[in-house]
Amino acid sequence: MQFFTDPNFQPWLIPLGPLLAFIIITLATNRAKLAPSGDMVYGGFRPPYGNMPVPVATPWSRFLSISVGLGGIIMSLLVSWSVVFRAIGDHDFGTSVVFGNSTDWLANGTQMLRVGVLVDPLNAVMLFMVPIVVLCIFIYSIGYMANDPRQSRFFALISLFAGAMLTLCVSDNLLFLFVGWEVMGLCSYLLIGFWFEKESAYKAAIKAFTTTRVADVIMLLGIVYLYHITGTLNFREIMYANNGALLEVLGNTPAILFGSFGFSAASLIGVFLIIGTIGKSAQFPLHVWLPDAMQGPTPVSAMIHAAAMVSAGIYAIIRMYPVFVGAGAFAADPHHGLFTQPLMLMALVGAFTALFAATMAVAQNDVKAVLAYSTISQLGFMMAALGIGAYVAATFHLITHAFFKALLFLSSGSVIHAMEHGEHHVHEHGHGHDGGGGHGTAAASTVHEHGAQDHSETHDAHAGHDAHGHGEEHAAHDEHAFDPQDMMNMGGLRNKIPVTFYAFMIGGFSLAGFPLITAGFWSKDEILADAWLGATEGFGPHAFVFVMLAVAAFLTAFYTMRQLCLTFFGEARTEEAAHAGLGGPNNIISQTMQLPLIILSFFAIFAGFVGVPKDFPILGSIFSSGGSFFFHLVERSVVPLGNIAPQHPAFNIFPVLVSFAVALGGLYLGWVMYGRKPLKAGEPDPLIDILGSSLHTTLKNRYYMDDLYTMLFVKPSQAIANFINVFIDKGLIDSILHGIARLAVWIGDFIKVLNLWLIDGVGDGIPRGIYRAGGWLRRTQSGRIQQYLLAVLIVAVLIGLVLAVTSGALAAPR
Amino acid sequence: MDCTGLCDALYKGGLDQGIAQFISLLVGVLLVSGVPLITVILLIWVERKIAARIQDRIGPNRVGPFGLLQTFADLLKLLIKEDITPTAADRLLYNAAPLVSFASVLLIWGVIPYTPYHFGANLEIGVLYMVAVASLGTLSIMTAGWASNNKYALLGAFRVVALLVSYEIPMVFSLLIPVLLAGSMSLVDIVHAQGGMWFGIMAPISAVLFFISAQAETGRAPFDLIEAESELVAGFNIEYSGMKFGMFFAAEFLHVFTNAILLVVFFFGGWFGPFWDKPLIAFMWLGLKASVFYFISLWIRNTVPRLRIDQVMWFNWFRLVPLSIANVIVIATLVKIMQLINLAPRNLIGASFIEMLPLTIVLLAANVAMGLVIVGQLRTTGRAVRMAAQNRTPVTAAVGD
Amino acid sequence: MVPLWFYLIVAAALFSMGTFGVLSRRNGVAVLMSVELMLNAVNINLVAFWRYLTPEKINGMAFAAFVFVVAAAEAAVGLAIIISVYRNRHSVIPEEADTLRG
Amino acid sequence: MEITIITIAFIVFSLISLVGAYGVVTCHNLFRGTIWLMVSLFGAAGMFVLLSAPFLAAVQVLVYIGAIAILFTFAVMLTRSVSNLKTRFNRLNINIAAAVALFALLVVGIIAPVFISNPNLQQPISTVTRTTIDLGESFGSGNSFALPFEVASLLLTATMIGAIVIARETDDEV
Repeated sequence: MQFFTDPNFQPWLIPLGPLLAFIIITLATNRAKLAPSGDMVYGGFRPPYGNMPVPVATPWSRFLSISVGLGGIIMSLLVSWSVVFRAIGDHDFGTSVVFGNSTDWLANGTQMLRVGVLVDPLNAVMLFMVPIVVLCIFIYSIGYMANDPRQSRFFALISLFAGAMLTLCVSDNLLFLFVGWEVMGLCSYLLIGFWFEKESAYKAAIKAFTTTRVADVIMLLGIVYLYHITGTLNFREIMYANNGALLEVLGNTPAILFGSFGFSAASLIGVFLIIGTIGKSAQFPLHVWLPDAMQGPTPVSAMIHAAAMVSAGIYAIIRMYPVFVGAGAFAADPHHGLFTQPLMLMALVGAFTALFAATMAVAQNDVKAVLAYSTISQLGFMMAALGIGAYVAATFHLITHAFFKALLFLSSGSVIHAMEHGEHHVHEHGHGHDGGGGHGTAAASTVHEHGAQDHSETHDAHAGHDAHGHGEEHAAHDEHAFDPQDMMNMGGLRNKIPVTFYAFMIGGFSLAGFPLITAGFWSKDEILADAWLGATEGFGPHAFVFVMLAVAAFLTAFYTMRQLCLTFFGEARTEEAAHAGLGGPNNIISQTMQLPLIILSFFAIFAGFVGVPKDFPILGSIFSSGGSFFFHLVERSVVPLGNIAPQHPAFNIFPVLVSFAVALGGLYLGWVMYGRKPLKAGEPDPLIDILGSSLHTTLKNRYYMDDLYTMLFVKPSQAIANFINVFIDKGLIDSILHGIARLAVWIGDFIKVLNLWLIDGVGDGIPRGIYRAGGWLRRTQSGRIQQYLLAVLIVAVLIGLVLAVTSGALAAPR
Repeated sequence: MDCTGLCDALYKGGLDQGIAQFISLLVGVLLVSGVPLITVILLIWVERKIAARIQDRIGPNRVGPFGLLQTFADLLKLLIKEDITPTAADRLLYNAAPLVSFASVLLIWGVIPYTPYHFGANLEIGVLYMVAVASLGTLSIMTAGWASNNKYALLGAFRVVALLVSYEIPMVFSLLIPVLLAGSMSLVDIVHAQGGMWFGIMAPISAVLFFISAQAETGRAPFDLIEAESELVAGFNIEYSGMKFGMFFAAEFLHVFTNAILLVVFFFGGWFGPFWDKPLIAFMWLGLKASVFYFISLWIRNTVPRLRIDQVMWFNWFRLVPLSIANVIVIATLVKIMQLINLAPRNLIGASFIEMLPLTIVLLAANVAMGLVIVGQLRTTGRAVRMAAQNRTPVTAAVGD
Repeated sequence: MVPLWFYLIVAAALFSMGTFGVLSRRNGVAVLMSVELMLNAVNINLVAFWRYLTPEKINGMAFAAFVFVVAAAEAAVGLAIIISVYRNRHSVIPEEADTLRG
Repeated sequence: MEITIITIAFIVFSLISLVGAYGVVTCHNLFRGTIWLMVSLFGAAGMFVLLSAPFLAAVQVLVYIGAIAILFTFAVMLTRSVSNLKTRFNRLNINIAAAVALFALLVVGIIAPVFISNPNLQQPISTVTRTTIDLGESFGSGNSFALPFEVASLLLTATMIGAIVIARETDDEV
């Protein structure tokens, strides 16, 4: 029992719940009935089913999967929060006290690789954030996937995803972390391609998988190299064991690659790890997969872009931060302008990505695409902050961003849901009620698995509409394709879905960093403050980062406002938008989809106040009179080795003013362009004639990065494959094979000749010999037991005689 | 080996110690085996008297008072008779058989405790010893039947061996009960263990089993198909005459009484009785009880008709053996349980009547239950046999299996 | 007590005699009896060794008891076999039961 | 070594068993052979008594003489082995030679060098021995011989069934 109460062991239990849920759901809910595809609205999309029957989860397995999945994540939520609060309650937590426990894992050669769990301040904040966000996403999924035939699979997969994320959070060594990392990669692949009937979906899935895989391989190289040098992968052993001896070693050994260019082993490993993170957190060269990942269900987008995967990349870097900063000969000191290659790389890449993605986000019309790009740019913020040594600020931003970005995605998801609802409504009105009643089964199933009998009629209607509209959709697919995610089709949703509207607004303002009251403001302000401090001391990278981030923040505020206005304000630009809605204020779908929004809104606002700088006027003395709580907590997660110790930027009015200005300015500009006189239907985006159509299309098409990659990588590899196919395979290898075959035929003929006289001769000779020998031997087989026994006895006596003689018993009886 | 009493005296007298021990042992053996040799002579007279009374005769009354000396006269007659040995007989075995037969009975007396203080040998494995030497009797009869090279004799011998070997099984199983209760195989300990309660009262069924199978061992009626005069003239001892026949005869008589004594020793408290610590009274008690059972045995012999061999075998294999096995299992389980719940004394030697009471009640109840079952079974079988007999179908069909 | 090797000598003699019987007797029953003799010799050795070398253990007696069991089983089955062989071939001479002669 | 009664008894018993054995292997008449077998086994039982294993002695008498020997006599008579014996032995000389060689090897090769010459193997190392009660407990106790005991019981059952099946008349049904 002590196992379940001792905080040293409890971390083991944290990932357990979701993983168990995954296993149980996978094994137990394999019962599905085939139903004609017309019967179901299919998640948020309409895959081209034709009339192919699809497997539909039975009500029982829906109920089971939902309950089991929720149970798993709730269990890990309870366990991890108990651990976290116990940890925070402890005063020297992080300095002298960390919770952890490890056991032997793999024996390689002489030394044993140990696997274990660890809770130090960094994990603690992750463990505070991840389970609650994931729980919200789970609850949300109940409603969002209510009509999806594969709901059980969905819950299984996100349970596995959550389990992997938690594993990554509690692991105490790099390899174990990498395991969780890879499992998350797999889950993201499966979930992005969840609606694999859609070509775009599975293509996006493959894209994400391959892109991240490239990065992961390089990261694995880094891990292997690290292990090769230090002989361990345990974080605390690497970084804190007898204050950084291993770091000294890492810093002093020149790298095997570019060692001559002043690369230390630490820097090389750092670069490798950062490349891994660039892939995982979608930084500049490898960011292309993330916008396409929007093909997955919206909860998945929230999962990947807010709570789990992208933050995992940043988390890994903060985890290994001392390695990047390095020690010994090549040691860096970002606060005094000394940079190692990895830090520089992070600063540049992060800052550039932040702005780059922001610009792209401006021109998108897809609700989720805008959020995707904003995610990329926010991650860029974090990377940049890490690059300039402000890892506490980066962590802070990681947490707040997780909250408000999850909030944004979920509310955008409910917007999409509302739009679809409206769309079905429209179709249903267009064609009356015929065939609307033939879907009792689906309705019943959904009703039962929600256990909400009292809303059955609304729900029934909903299902009916869905089904009907769905059936219609195939008929009318080509005549007009309606995209429920296009903001141009929305507008005026403020009154249709008020809860979603307020949630979206809170999240958006937080993202834009609306001053003083939103979490995003405080975290962004930290980063800017750090950057400004470096810039005032005249360090180039700091200045670069500061400028880029300021502009990016401005754009962020702008497109956030644009999104808000286009979506919620003004008049409904289409009939669908006019009838949008979550199917009634209190049906189970809207409830399960709105509850998480409320929870997350709370965090999106108040999560910021744990990190208010001490000397901020008024608020500082209110919220963190004893110094910023978050700062002091996380700072302890990295042992202050002098050059790593985060600096406490004294309150400086300029960056604050800057962040005030960019936030409010961006918001105001957005309001001016879109809010004051909202877009009418069919009216083009005013941005076009401001930017000029060419630039606008460039941005809209993501700077043609995808086409570039297609040209650079895809086409050549296809060409090479083609070449290999035609020349090498068909020409060379096949001819070789044919030659071998012909040779074999000749040899066969030869052997056949050989057979006739040699083999047959021998083959007949052997039995003949055996026959003769047998004829001679059979005389001994008299069948007379006593003769046999006599032989046995004689032999035994002889053996005994030999033994006696050899043992000298006969020679000299003593 | 200790050397006391007579051995000591001889040793003091200047004999070599080994020889002294040997002589003293020899004397002891003679004394012990003297008792049965003398009793048997009386027993023959007693038996003849009782048989005569049962058959409404007077019995021997001429020689001596009440014909007491009749046996000596017969003995004399047997001794002066001509001793015939068939020419085709196997001489050695033919002559050895009667000796072995008598010795097998006599050897049993070596372990019988006459009084708390007087017994031939207190063997650690007395019961086993007793059974073993009793099995020698089988051998002797076999030998006799075969050696006298006579087909009647051989048939008789076959019957005997079949009968005895079969009936040894229930006997041994029924002897397991006293051993199990007393926790020892020494006859002395077994008798001591019955100070509080006779085993015959605690486990009557095994007493009955032992009595029946002992009766069969002696080859007395209703099991006297060994010397079934009407079928095979006299059985295995047809060729014997003179003193050899007398030995078989004496062995048989003695065996009956020995069985009575063993029954008393195993099940009816041996020499226990009022004032048992006085040797003579103890001996008197033993003899008294023994003669009661001896009388019962004679009674049965003279009143019950002979059974057919197949009936005997069927009764043994299909009734006695299963019953005895079940009996052992039930009683062992009960005793173990009672000991676990501390209602039975761990060691029965010296246990008082009160201590023994609960165990006794439980075992008795179990025995009564089993007895009711087996009696009902036998009754139904008997009815079936009678029905079959009335329908003039061969009885064996109904009885056998 | 007499030295250990007395018993060993007697056992060895018994064993050799049994061996001789097994090897040479024409009659199957006699062969089985000789086997019994050999088993007995083994038993004597077991008990003697137990008594002289490890009297504080129980193994000697226990093994002897098991040898009894085995001997009984062997005798029963062997005799049964002999009887059935006799029934089929009207001979108890193992030398004549040589259907397996090569 | 003074002549104690033990020594006398040992000599007597060993003579009994050896003579019996000789009778077994040489007798013309198989019935006598069985008798001789019993005599020999009886001698062995006496040795068991001398070796302070009275239980084994009693079991020897009971099992061998009481059961096995009777079994043999039955077999002898059923198979009329008595009558149809022409010659007693086959390959007499070589067998005698083999047996004698075996005996010689045993005595000269093992007993003489190991046991006769070894002074501390002459007498029992202790006079206290395990009793029949210990034997019974060891048969009952799980960490001792309980399992072999059960297996032995199983073996006996199997033997009984097997013997019946083998020896029954093959022509009748069931």
